[in-house]
Amino acid sequence: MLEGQLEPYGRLRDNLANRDRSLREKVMSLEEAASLVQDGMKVGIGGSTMSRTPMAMIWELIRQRKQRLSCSRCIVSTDGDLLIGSGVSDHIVTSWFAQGILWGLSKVMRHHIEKGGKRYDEWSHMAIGMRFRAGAMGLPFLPIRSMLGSDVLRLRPEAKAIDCPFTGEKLLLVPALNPDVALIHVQRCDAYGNAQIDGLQFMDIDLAMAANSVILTTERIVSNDQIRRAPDQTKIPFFCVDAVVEVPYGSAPHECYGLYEPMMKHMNAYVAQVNGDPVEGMQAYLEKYVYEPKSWNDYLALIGLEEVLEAARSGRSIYND
Amino acid sequence: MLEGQLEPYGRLRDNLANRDRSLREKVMSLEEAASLVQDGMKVGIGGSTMSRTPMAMIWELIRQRKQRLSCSRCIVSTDGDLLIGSGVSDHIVTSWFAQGILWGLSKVMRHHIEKGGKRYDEWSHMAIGMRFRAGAMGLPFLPIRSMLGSDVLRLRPEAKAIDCPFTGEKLLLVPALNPDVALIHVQRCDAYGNAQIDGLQFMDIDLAMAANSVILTTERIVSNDQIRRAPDQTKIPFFCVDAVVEVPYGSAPHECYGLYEPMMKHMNAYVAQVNGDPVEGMQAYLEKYVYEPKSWNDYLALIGLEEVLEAARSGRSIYND
Amino acid sequence: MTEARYTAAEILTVLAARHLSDGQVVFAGIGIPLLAATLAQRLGASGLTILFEGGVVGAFVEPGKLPPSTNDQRCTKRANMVLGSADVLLLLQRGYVDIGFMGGAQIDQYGNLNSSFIGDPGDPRTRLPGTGGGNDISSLTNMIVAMKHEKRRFVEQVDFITSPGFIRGGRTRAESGLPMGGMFRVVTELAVFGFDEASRRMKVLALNPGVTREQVQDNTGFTLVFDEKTAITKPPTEQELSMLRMLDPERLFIG
Amino acid sequence: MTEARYTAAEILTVLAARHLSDGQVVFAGIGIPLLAATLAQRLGASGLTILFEGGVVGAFVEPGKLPPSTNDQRCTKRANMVLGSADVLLLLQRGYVDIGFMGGAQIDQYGNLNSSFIGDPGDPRTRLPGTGGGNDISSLTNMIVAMKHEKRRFVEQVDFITSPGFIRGGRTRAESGLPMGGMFRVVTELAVFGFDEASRRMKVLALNPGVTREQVQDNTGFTLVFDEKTAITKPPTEQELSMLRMLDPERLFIG
Repeated sequence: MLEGQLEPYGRLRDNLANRDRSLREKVMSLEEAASLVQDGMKVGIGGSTMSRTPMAMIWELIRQRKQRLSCSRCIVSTDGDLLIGSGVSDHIVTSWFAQGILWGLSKVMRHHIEKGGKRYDEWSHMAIGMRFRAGAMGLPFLPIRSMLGSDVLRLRPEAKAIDCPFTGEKLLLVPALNPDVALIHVQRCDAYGNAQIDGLQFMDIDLAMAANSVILTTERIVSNDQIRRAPDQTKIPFFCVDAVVEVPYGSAPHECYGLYEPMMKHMNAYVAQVNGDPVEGMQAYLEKYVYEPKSWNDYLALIGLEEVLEAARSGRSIYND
Repeated sequence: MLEGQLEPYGRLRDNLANRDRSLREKVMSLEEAASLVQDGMKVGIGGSTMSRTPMAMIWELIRQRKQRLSCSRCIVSTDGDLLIGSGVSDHIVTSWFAQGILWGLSKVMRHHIEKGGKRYDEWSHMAIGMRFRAGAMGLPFLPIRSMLGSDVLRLRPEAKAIDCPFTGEKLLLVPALNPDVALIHVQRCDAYGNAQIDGLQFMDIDLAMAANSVILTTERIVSNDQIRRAPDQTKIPFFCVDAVVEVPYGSAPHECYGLYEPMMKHMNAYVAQVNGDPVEGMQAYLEKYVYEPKSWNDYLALIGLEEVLEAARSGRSIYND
Repeated sequence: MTEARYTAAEILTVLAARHLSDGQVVFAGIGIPLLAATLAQRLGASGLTILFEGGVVGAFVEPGKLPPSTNDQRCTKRANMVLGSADVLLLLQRGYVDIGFMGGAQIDQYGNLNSSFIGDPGDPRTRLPGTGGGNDISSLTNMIVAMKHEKRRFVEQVDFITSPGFIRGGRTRAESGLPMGGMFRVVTELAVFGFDEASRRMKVLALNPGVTREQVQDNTGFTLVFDEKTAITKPPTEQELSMLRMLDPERLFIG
Repeated sequence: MTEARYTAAEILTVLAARHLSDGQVVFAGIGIPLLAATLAQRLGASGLTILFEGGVVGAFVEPGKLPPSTNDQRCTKRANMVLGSADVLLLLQRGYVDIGFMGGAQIDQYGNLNSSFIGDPGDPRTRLPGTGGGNDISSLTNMIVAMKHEKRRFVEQVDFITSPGFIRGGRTRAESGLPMGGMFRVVTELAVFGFDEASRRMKVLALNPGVTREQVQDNTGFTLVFDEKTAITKPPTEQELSMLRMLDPERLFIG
């Protein structure tokens, strides 16, 4: 099913009816969880820009040499560079795609989109949000009042402008986005997948409800008892989660709210290398940092203990007063 | 503007543009806050059934002899009895209206709706939620997949069935509900109106965002500093709030999550009295418990210290383990 | 039976509980449904996920602390998640729920429920409380209804369709815009009912112990379909009854 | 001026900050807008409510801790509320926001912004990052844009309308389905611009200190409208500049 094309309601319901939604433990390794992602899938990515990116899972998808993933996210940063630069993804659906404002344009994005035959479908930020939300609500679309009049809309015939049947006002209907799988990184969840998210939630809750399966990576796995003591802090319920992987520093070199800030030295070095040569530079980066390390911890060691600790110090400082 | 009729987007935006949305203190007395509610207004009521009902504010509206209020709430309980039984409201918009399952049908509701010329417009529970949500999102409608095929829909020509422009599937569009004023009771907020809600939120967040003004009653007013230390716990932002009133036990005799459970002896006595005679019984109740007390604390004293303390003991027990 | 070992509400609750199985996600209304779902959880289906309309996911209601509505804090004790009440209903629309489980005031041969009006809706004899979440639940998932069996409650055609069953039978439910779900089981103190695959009319699947076909028919306002060999339900066990009574010691819902 | 007291980015930020007033609700993008809004807050408009796209309401960014994007935790320190990123954008649609405040890569005479494509979108010379929240913000509220003044950035017609201004002028914005908001001010290191009430074309409201009409026109790719008596903006004060430099000691955004 192509991105932008709607699954009939019956199929969406059947997919869900066939999922095991029972209260069961689903802890597994990063390798096992990544193997649930199949070539050609529509993949929804949690977090935004450099925050709570499911980087460990993306890293493992690249190691497993996935292909033709169609990846959607509210705002795409280094994650998108790595996904298209590694050949794992050939299609990005988002509202903004670069490395971050500090580094100007992404040469990796430019190379692959302008000349490399990869696609970047642009929607407004709210449109992406409403597409996930429609998917989460079991609806074929949601109306919005933006994108109208712009060329962003002109390139998106998947959306439909209508006259409101109540008021006659012009509205844009954006189609639901129900990814085959969502990759979401959280601060805490239990073995069943009940997840708590501190700070910025981005579009992760709608994304989790919309997706046909969800892989959670988490900084730590806590007991179900702990979750039950504050059920109003649960943001993603266990029954939409299919895999739970404990990966401390699983968003590195990006940030995870309250735990660590972005590892900026590594980011600066990364950008210098891949923007210097978006093909060879990227290849060398992938070799050294993705393919060669024996484990995620080995990758963290390459970033360096000092930088990891400094990121943690500043990350935790949000709670210092 | 009649309930169910849509305000044009321009009017909705103008209403909001003209509100003072600055960061300012807005603490006032129950009397002052209630005086913001004008006869004939569309009033949205927070909480649900016997939980976090803004009872002190309703009590004060009755004391101020408001008239012709059109009141909407997800599920209406004793609050509805009092609103129509006192003559304050002549129109209830909800999905369910009785005192509570323990007491069978509400004779007060039956008397006034069957024979008293008062209106009860019934929508499905989700429809009420989506009407508030559409209002909160600045949209004229939201689609739903329920109510179709039922007689509930037959009595609600305000909703429109359509064929989905994407899939051809049948959908129901329910019109936005933007109350003139929302009455919401919370556990904590600051003097600006940044509100935290523990436990069940019901439809309060959408209601607050949808309404053209919001009156908060709160168990306690905390410092803005406290709010800022955990901004991800703020559920209602200050700029949609117009009045803040500190009223401990402001939901009595209903419950307030984590603080007190319903005061069941009082509820039982109330139901026996008003169901015994929905006119005279109600009048006597109002005289004794609403018109005569000098203050909300006097009303609580009539419920009785022992019952209030017992409700608090059991209310707080939710955190006992 | 020389002496009633259980009340009507008790057998209703026990039989209803037997229709739920471990691993399911059930959206339960207040009263018997809440109690029956909790009973099922305590009798082996510990992985049964109970949802409440107030906004509760994965509830484990405490014995002796039954809530007076599904919007009370008692529903949230030891729950996995608490969310907004529109959002918990949207879980039905998205498809996360296997079974909706409600009580009923009036039902007809196509499983349509009425909880809004007795008599003409324009000038009703009785204004009932209304749908609550009933309309949404019955529109969006498979339903089990537990209700008292009386002739005035089991009618040929309800005065008002609050919560749709199979509307006018056949394919009329799907044609009305409700392609998913539908009435699955009705449990009463007399029998357990299903619905014919084609006509979508109510039929007797099993008689409760000690109940005759005639008794069921006499208490029903329309002609019932009986299979050749109607099953007889096994009576409530001591374990079922004692657990149930432990859950509701004040007999709030079991009468 | 014999010697530049401030950089282009500094005067841009200071002038932009002056357009915000106490009590407003402003939706600010990363970079100069975030910095200018924070500067306004520190210079008297302490009741200015700043919203960020990551999902932040009522932010108070700390001096020296500027975030690298509006999705970073630094944006939330001492904020009044944190919510989902779709929900913070919906505040614009509902109408809670007075001013949208963004940077721009390319702008045209009707205030349309392009941050998507240089050249033909089907075969672009440069694929720019895209709209982010820009399209939503500019579609739904009144806009202030702060940007560098270069001829290639100030063009007669943008290659691609990412964030709509007044589209083709006149009433075309409203006719496109955007009845609210529109471009309000453009602030550059050379001048401050508004838009004609009828034609909706960009016009010069005030020249920055030491800047001539010719300079502005020479750096602009279309013919500008000048009022008879174009005002001269007061230069940045020492207080403005020192506060600004205190906020961005690493000169992350002020160059």
